[in-house]
Amino acid sequence: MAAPVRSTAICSLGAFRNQNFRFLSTSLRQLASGGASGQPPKFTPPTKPVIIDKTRAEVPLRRFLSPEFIPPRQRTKSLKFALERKDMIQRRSVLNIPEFYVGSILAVTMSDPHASDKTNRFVGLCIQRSGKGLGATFLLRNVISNQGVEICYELYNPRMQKIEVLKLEKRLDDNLLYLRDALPEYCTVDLNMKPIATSPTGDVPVNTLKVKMKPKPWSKRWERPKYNVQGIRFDLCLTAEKMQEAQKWAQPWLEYDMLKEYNTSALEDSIWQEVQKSAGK
Amino acid sequence: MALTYRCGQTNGGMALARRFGAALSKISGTQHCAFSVSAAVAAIQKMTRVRVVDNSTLGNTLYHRPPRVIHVYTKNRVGKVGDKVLLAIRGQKKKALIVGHKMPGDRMTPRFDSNNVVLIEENGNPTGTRIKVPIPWHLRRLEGDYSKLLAIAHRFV
Amino acid sequence: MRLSLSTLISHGRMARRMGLGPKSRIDMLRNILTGLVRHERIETTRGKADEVRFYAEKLIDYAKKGDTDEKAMKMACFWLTEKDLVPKLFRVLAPRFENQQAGYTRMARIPNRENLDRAPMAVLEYKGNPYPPLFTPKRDNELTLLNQLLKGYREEREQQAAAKAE
Amino acid sequence: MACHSACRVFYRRLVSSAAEAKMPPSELRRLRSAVFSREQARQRALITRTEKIEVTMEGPGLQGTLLVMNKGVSTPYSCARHLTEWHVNSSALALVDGELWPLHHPLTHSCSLSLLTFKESDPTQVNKAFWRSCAALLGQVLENAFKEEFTIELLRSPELPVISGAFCCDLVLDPKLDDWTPSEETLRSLTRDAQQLIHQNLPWEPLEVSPTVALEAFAHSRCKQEEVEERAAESPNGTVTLYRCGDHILLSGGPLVARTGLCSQYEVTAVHNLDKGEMGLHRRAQGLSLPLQLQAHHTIWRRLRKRAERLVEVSPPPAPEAAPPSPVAETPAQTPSSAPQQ
Repeated sequence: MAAPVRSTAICSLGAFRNQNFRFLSTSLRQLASGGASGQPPKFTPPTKPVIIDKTRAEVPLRRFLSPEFIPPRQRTKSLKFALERKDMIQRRSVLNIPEFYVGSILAVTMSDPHASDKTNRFVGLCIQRSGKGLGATFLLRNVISNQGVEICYELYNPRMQKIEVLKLEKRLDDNLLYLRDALPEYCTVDLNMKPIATSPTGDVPVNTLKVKMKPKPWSKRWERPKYNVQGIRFDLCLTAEKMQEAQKWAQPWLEYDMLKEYNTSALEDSIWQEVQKSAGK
Repeated sequence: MALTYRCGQTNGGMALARRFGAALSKISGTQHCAFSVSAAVAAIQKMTRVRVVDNSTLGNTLYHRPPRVIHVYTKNRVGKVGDKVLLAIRGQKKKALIVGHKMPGDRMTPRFDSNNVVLIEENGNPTGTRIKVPIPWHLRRLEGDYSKLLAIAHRFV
Repeated sequence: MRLSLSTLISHGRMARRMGLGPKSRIDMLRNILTGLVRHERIETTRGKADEVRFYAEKLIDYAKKGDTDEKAMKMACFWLTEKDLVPKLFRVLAPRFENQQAGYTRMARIPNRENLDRAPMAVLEYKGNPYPPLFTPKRDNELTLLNQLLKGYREEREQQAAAKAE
Repeated sequence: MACHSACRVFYRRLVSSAAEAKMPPSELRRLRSAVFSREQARQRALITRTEKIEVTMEGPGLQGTLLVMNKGVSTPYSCARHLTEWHVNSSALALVDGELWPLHHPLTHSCSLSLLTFKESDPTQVNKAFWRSCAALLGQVLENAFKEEFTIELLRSPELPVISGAFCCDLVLDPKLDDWTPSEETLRSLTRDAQQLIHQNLPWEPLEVSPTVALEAFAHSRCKQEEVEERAAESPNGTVTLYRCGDHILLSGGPLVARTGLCSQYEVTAVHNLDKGEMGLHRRAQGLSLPLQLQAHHTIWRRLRKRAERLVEVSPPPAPEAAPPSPVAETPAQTPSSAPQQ
């Protein structure tokens, strides 16, 4: 009872002025589930949801700044980044880009002039996020009829119509490109998958799944310390000697090279403020 | 299984891989090879091994030599989705159409885990009657020439 | 966020190549930095001094976090090859630069080495060391004629401003 | 008291009757210069045989330097010439056994000598001397600036501290020029005259003379004679110091710097009218200058100059300071009478 009531209250208040885009997405999702139960949203008394909303609001929403907002390590005050941020925020006011991470399962609808109904929906596991600013991309992977398919989407491409998060979770690594060399069942996603609701507060669940790999050779030598892969069961595919051998390429001093550090916390805070301010307008 | 292991040790040496390629595919028993030595970015060019994804008998019967591209009908001799190639398959020459490749193309277009081709006759009609894997939507920009081929595809991405 | 070396190169942030490889480079810089922390003023070739300088400044930044900070302690243990210097870093150098935000070191070019290689040399030091100053401090005498004139000018301005405020 | 003032009035009448024979200023200058030269020659002739004195130099980089110089002939300037060109060019004043000494004044005994520049750790004395010299230069310029038919009297000008922003020179012009006010153009031409003198790089030669000689030199100027008497009374050994710069002879209360060339930026900024005194309308010319070693950026200079244009008040402190060191009995009577004049 409480969830649909709350969501409708927020919607009636004008959810587009809400601080968090991600929050908006969850509220819409909950509205959909509420609509499924057959309740008309208009007849909710306004007093009760306010109390519930207050108690819930004590838990702060998860703060999420999309990684493409953080400029790469160069002239951080560049005009280019500022202008791109402006454009990105403008685009976000039209297109709802939810919070998602590498390892989340997404469904993306994009317009396609060649497709039958001019839209193309693809469901897949996000295995990589790259690019900064307006050119940010993410890579979705799925296995359809035993054929691995990957699509690289541009977040701010005008062809993007809708991005849905079907399952919000993180994996052990920030880059799951090794799934190309893993057994196909690890990135097989049902195309008609139903969204799984997650709470907008608290930490994002981390899936500590370790994958089994196909026999070597792989597209990259994932056992090398350079990739620092945690999510592979190396004990099944490599012997201890081989793992030892791979450690020869370790560069333990890189950890101590203070010049290669890029502390973005202060930058992140300022950009967060900027995004909040312009989104609140 | 021992064979697999030895093969993995060679770091994908070309000669050895070529010798064991057919044998391995027999062992693993899957037609779309889990084993490939061509790098992910490699383009479809001459001597690229490809996977035939329709249900024509020519493409689906096992042979000790995998089908290879022996010519690409483009200006720069690099095949992309929608380009016609000439295959050497089961000891004979056969035209085919590329319907997916490993090399990443433009953004928002799919990239496949194998180099997929569909066998076609000289007049552009497909040899098989069904395509087993998804094919990209933007192949439909060639609709006029290959409408029959697109008609037998059961899934698009 | 870490960047690969190639990115550094493409962004004009390439580190100097010295020694027999990246590991050797870091080891060399470690030894020089240890010497710098011990003696507070060292003489070395110009390229190395310039390279060590970045690390010397960053090490102070870490030392300011205090010896209870795990990362700072790890960094200090790595960069100071002689472990008796670790307390010195945290107890002497970090308090010395408490009020400073950056610019803990000073580098001065000195004539080329009299060796066969004639390598360009430099002196690198932590500021506030007990040695005689590298550069003679710039004298700005309050009593010189010009300064006296300016002082009178300022005083008059202040008086006028005060009069205007009233 | 009444008797004293009566005496003064009588004396002044006498002088003014002597000055009736209106000598043109150029003639006056020639006369004074002649007196100065004669006295200088006489003093030089007193030294019959050269005696050697030992001068120990002090200063950065000069420790242990010992110069053997001639007594009564060698000056600190000649000592500097034994050192480097830098010493010659930049030293403004000398310190002989802790006592300020004009650079062109002969040394009289074995001593320790240090040469002062404008960048000493405590340049207060040098600054004072510089300010005094600039005022003297201003007086010289003003005296030469007018046509032959106009008389001009330089009064004893108050010594201003550097911090007041300008040096000044009090003067009384010919009564015919009472309603003359200087224009910008006039000030500029005065500045140009001063610059020419600076360019000539003339030394200020000091000469210690007895008051009689000084009175002779200033026989045609009543106020100068008064000033000579005052200064002779103030000084401990009863002598006055005359300075010659070019053909201009002046009295000074303290040592002047070595040369006119030590000034680099020099500007006559204003001439203000003061009260009407006994001798006519008092005017005060003001200027601003900086030594060669301490140049100011033009924006700074413009601001300082603007400040120097305003009339500087002679603050009371200089008068009490001047009074206490003179323990002579008649000065308290004299200073009150001279103070209202200015």
